[in-house]
Amino acid sequence: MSVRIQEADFDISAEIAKLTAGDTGIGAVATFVGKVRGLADGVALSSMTLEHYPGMTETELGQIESEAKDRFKLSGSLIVHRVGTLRPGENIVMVMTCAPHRGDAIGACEFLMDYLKTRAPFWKKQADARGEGQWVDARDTDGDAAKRWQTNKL
Amino acid sequence: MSVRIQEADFDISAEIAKLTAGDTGIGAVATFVGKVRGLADGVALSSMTLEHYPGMTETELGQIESEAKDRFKLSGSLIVHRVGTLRPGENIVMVMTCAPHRGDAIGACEFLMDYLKTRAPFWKKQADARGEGQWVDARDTDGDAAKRWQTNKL
Amino acid sequence: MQATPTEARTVTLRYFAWVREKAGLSEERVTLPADIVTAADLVAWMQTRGGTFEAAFAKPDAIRLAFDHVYVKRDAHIGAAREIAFFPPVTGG
Amino acid sequence: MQATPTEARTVTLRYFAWVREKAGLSEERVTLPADIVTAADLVAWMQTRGGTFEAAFAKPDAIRLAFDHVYVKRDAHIGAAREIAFFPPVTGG
Repeated sequence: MSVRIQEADFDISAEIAKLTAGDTGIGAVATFVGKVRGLADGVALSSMTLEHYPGMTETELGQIESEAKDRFKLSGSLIVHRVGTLRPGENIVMVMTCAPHRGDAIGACEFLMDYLKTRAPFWKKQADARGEGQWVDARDTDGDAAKRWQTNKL
Repeated sequence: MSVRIQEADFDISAEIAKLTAGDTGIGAVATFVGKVRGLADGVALSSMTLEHYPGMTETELGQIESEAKDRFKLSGSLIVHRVGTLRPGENIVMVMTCAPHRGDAIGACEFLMDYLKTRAPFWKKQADARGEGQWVDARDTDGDAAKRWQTNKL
Repeated sequence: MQATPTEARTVTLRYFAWVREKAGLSEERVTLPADIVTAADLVAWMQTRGGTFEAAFAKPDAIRLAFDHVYVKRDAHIGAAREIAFFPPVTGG
Repeated sequence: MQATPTEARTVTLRYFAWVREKAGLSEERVTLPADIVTAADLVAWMQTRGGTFEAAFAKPDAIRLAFDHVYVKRDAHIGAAREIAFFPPVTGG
């Protein structure tokens, strides 16, 4: 289980290789990558800037990973979240889970993303073509996605 | 939407780059990788050999992809399934989906894997340390996983 | 729907996984008797062919069929199918 | 549970996203008046500080708080917290 916050991009293939190296008990690896979209509510973006709360981010993400470990039979997991200014098409976040079986890997990957979206202290500010900045509003659908897991509790 | 059957391994990062190139409407990429496990029912495996039904495999996987496209708002998808003899730790299959939003990408990835497991004409034969071969039995849990989607129909 | 075809047809039979291993061949061209109409008829006929087919079709319920790359149930009519495949439940992924 | 602390405490206040932009600073050391016990007391006090804090805290319901990296509700006691953060609902991922 590990968490990284970085400005640099990540390489999925390299991360899978590291996370699964030497563990032939792993039968399933699920990966989610979130990317900067070029349009937000119909407005073309020139960039997206991500700010976070150093220290609290790691604490929250570590807790979310620990909850995922309690709910799913996992062999390992990794969360990498980028900060700084990103262009449309660039990667923002990666969540990777590995497990003996696919249900646990996919379920945990979805769980981690849902909770990351609603609990990890990151904030996005988008800039349009003229460089005009606007803070992104939290989406109700993200709160709903995370709430699913509360009624689903094991 | 595309399907490939091959003996060679695949590179997730390269496939993501190809699948998402130039499309900044994509906000989410979900990937599942299935791997050969070193133990099957407590018996150490030396290898796993995958056979398929050329022609029918492509037809079935194409249909499964087309169903996924009807159910989820997808920007693209890719299924790569290896055949031949693989060792523990090696990749067997990759399913990749990309979409504007994460619910569609993750849902479609899970849907594709569930249906691939129950409908795509592949068969696994495992060999133990002495080279003794045994055809893998179909698992009821895979049938159950695919059935979920029938009651969930849009 | 036709009850029985009026003439014998020549089809390709394909075998996969343990059906192939037990049958000892992966494909053959076969002229089907005229009274074989459905998938069930065909499986029953395969069981009468003797030799390696006896072992291959000893547990017929464990065998799935496809006509021209499409899964079929036992009551499906062979009709104009050119390629018929026999195999166990799939285990890919 | 103590109703009111007996002495003033010096804490670090941190601001993120638009709270930071409106406040015009990202962190400061502040000595809290002794009668500030809960998160709600603190938010109410911030609104009285004037200057840039007037705009930053104009919509207090849109602001979340964390004490020492842990989310808190408005009735949480500040207690021995050393770092208090103010920020809008998160939008990462």
